Amino acid sequence: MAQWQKQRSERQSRLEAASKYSDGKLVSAENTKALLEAVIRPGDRVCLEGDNQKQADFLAEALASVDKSRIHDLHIVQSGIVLQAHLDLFERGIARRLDFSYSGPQGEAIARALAAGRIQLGAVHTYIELFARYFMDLTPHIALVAAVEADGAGNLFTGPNTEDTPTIVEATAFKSGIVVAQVNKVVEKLPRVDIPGDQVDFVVEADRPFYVEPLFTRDPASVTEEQILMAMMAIKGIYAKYGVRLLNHGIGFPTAAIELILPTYGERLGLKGKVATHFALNPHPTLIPAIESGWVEQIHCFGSEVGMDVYVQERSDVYFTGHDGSLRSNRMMCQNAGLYACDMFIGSTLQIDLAGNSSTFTSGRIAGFGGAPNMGSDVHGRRHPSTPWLTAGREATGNPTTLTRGRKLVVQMVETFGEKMVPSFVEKLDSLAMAEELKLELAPVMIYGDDVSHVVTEGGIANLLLCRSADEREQAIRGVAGFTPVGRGGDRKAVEALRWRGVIQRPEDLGIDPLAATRQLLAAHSIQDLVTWSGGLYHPPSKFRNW
Amino acid sequence: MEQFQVRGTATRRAPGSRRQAIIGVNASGNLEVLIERVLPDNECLVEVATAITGFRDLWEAVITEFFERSSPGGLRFSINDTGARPETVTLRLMQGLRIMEDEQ
Amino acid sequence: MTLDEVLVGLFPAGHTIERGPNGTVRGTGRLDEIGDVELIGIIDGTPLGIEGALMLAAHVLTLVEQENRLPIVVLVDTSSQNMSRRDELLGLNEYLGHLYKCLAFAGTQGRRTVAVLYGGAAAGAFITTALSTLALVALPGAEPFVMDLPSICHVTKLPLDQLNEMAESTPIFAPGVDPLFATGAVTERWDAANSLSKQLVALLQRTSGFGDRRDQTGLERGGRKQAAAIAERVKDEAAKHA
Amino acid sequence: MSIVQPHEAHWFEASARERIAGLLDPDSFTEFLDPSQRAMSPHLAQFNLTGAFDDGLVVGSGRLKGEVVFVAAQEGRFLGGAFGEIHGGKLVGLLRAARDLASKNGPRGVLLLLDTGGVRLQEANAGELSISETIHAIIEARLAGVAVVALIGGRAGAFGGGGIVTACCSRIIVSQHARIGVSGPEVIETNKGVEEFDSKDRGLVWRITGGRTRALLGGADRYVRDRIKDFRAAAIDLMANAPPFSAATLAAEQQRLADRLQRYGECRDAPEIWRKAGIFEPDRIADISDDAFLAVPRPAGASHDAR
Repeated sequence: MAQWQKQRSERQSRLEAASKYSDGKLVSAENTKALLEAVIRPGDRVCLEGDNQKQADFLAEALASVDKSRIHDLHIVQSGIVLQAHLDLFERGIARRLDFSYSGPQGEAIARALAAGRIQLGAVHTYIELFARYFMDLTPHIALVAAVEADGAGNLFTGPNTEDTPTIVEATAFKSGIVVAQVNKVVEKLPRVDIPGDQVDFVVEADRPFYVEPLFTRDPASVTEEQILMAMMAIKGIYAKYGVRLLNHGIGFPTAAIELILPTYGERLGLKGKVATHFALNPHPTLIPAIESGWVEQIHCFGSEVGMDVYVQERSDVYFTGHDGSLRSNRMMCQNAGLYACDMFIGSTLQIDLAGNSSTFTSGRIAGFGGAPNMGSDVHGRRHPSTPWLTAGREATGNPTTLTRGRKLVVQMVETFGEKMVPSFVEKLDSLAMAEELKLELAPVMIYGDDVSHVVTEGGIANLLLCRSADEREQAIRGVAGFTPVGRGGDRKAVEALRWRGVIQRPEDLGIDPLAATRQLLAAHSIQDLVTWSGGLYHPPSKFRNW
Repeated sequence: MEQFQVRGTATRRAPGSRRQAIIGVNASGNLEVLIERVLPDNECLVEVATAITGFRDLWEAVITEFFERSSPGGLRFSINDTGARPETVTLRLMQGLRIMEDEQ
Repeated sequence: MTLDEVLVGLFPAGHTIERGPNGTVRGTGRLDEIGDVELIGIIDGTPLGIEGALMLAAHVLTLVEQENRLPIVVLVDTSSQNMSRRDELLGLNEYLGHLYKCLAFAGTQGRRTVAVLYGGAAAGAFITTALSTLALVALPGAEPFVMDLPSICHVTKLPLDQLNEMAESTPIFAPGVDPLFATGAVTERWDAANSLSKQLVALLQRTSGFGDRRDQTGLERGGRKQAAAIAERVKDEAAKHA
Repeated sequence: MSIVQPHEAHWFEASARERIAGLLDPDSFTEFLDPSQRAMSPHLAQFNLTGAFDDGLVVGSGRLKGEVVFVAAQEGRFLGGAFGEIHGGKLVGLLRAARDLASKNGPRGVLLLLDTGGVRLQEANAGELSISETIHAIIEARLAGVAVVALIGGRAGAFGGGGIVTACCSRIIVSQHARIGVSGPEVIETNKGVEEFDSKDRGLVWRITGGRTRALLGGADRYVRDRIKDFRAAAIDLMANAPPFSAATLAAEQQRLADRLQRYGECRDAPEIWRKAGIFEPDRIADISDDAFLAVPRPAGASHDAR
């Protein structure tokens, strides 16, 4: 006889096995390992919550310490491989298969583990791509998530860093999986409920608050004049030209420079209220001066940012907040906003080739994608028009009609040389060689060249929308690649012709005075200035303190 | 440390009446440029002193491009450098040229 | 040389010396030819901190108030300024500056001030105790330095051998009496073979007025060839402009 | 044209020349020994270093609210603004000129825009000696009736001999960025260990050496916001009533420094001092805004003519 409720009965037996380690839903920190050993089975798909920001670090360490004779061959399906404990799972043989999105600091370790055969890699995803697969073929059996507070009924308050939690819990709880949450504190009454208690099976009060990385904090003190020059070009040559109001920024210093000169240079150009009014963006501290100057109407966040919670709470007209007052972030929703509602993505990259393909996978590092490929792509399902979207679409074709679809502006800001004078422009991405070495079916590309609309360097803007052939694109890219070998390999005549057509624009073509490109132009020169702008509401982590 | 000069010809006299100017600071990854209007209108010259050796070829490319891009006739640019990137050098040269455009 | 050897050598006719806290001393010395001189100093290689500087400054101010206008000899065997968080917090720069100003003020009031360096002196302590007087004498065993070679080595990343070689050919950065003599910092180098006392008398007789000629001296001795001319050129341009 | 006007610019971010341009009356500055004369250090090449056309010091004459002043500005980003032979010679020459010209309708004051780590080690002996010569020349200028005003707020602060030079000026103007001391925190840490001074603890570094501590303790006469126009206003104000260099001034300074030692000699961190001085919320001094800090009443002994 066919069995149609195997998953439910399996879940029931696991819950029974766990019952001796819990008091209702509450589990003590000491019993956590035993609990995990009771509810997890070899071969399970496990999602250990963690991305580029928040980490269920207590549960990660507990999982890494389980008896591997009882639990092994797990399939890890999670956003971030960031903690040492995540790597330990594979080093110890507790886990074998991996599907993930982002690795950041562990990029090198993952490459080594992969080469040594300790990780069987499914794929490197973007965030929402992996989330999507949670609902198709990578549904977790077990979700280990992090929240700020829980009550006895298992309701969770995630605080400002909600991030991936609702998505992970949704996929697990509604497919007979088991959800375990680590919380900083168990309380009688929550400020707000982010996850309803009937979707949560166990709650552990961890011995420390879950870790959050301040990934989106850029110290204005480190912004260079060259980045300011690039920022001026981007504002004048792209924001103003297309009238971009709905957008997403990357995390690099060039976009931090843009944020910091909106209230000075942008003001001077008369752009306030006309550009950069709505963001899909984490609470970047460098955006504080623009917000305080009245530039920004609304921001929806993927996650929070360390030190920004009070500021966000006090600026609820700008940010999405719960009725408790604090930020409500949601990575899935915000990525969706970035995909379908933003007219522009602008961000930095480490390496870009002659076709405009870019990658952060450099030799020996598997950095992952995070959300950038979604932000930095033109989504073909979009149907609502907007001026920037239509303008870009019409530029991209010779003879537009009402059938011509619009295009998202995807802008890559590239400093021609990176650390130690390594050229950022290359004939062939490092990731191609890596793909061969690791026998990947698909070479990792962060943003595909055919999605890129503009490349901005210290040398100017290349508008790829206006290029009519692969050769033109290559010369346009070479034309802004400065004195890298790729830049010096350009055809001078072709580059000058592109400049004449406005495909390439130098600072002087944009009417930008090089003397204006100074740090004096920044609305804030230091983290401390950001604190002052915030009226003392921004509380930067101590590692950023320099006063 | 390395010193050399790059000469160029110019199609026009650099505009402005300023006799001399200085811009930038010789610091790590940075450079200072002293600009003097001391040459015939159809000549230009960049004299480089750099603490980092072995990049003469790159310097010549940067300076040649600058000459072609802006034709700074009559100007001598003297550089003290401590490892500035090519784009920084270009920015400083452009800034220097721009300052010389001021009327005095 | 030890302090006693120095005192006996300088003042064979007699001296009194009183040791105070923080390595400070004060007293008097007798010279047959010109009579008494006042003594202050910092000894035993003691770092110069806020207490020591304040105490020496107090001595100097007391001496300056006296009508007798006796010369002041500053005995110097210190190390560097006291490297301490607490001293920096309380404004060590002001205490050292104050001592400098007091000694210089004595010089402006017609006092002949001579620093006698017989031990160590470095950095800020060297400036304050040894360079603040009208004349600086180096005795055998004097070890002044601004920056030691290993530190220079550390910052410049040049090998020590090469630095040593460079130090042979230029006095501009090397530690020790001879380079500092060549640059004009040390007025005279005395050796023990001659009477220290006679040399002191001769020096005091030559010393007068607050004028600072050390850049000229450095030029004459070939150890500091540019400073004097540069100062003159600036002065000339300033005079033309005014 | 630069979008930020010279006097609106931030002192900390500005170059030595930009500071002078914004500090003095517009277009009133004349440089002495300007860069085209190429008075450069002859000592750097042997260390594989390139020099600066002004050797990191800009000197000249200009007007401050109509009054003739001399001005010297160190470029803190060139070799840490350190004193070398040419650099020092220029400063000494300027101060001597002020002394000589004081009685001939010369400058009312000399503005020293210090931004220095102290002695340039590649020419350490010349640098050290030039610091002593600078102090001698400051004293002579003061005796001639010229006010010498130090303005500090750059990235190098005023350390080593630069700290001592500061203390010998008639008046001292600082911003929060003005770290003033003799031994730098890194030097103390290297010599005495991290327990004595953890130079990585930036908050501590600022509490021990920073402009706010100097201003509250009396090591500086005026605290200003990090704007060139604020430095300018303070310089105009303070040049007018600078203390003379005299026995009375030095006696008063002796008393002032003795009082400080007696009151706060046991303290090892700034908040301990502020607590003793009765300052409201002593632990927050570093965190409050410039405006809030300017409203903090200065403790006894902090305002004085004893310098």
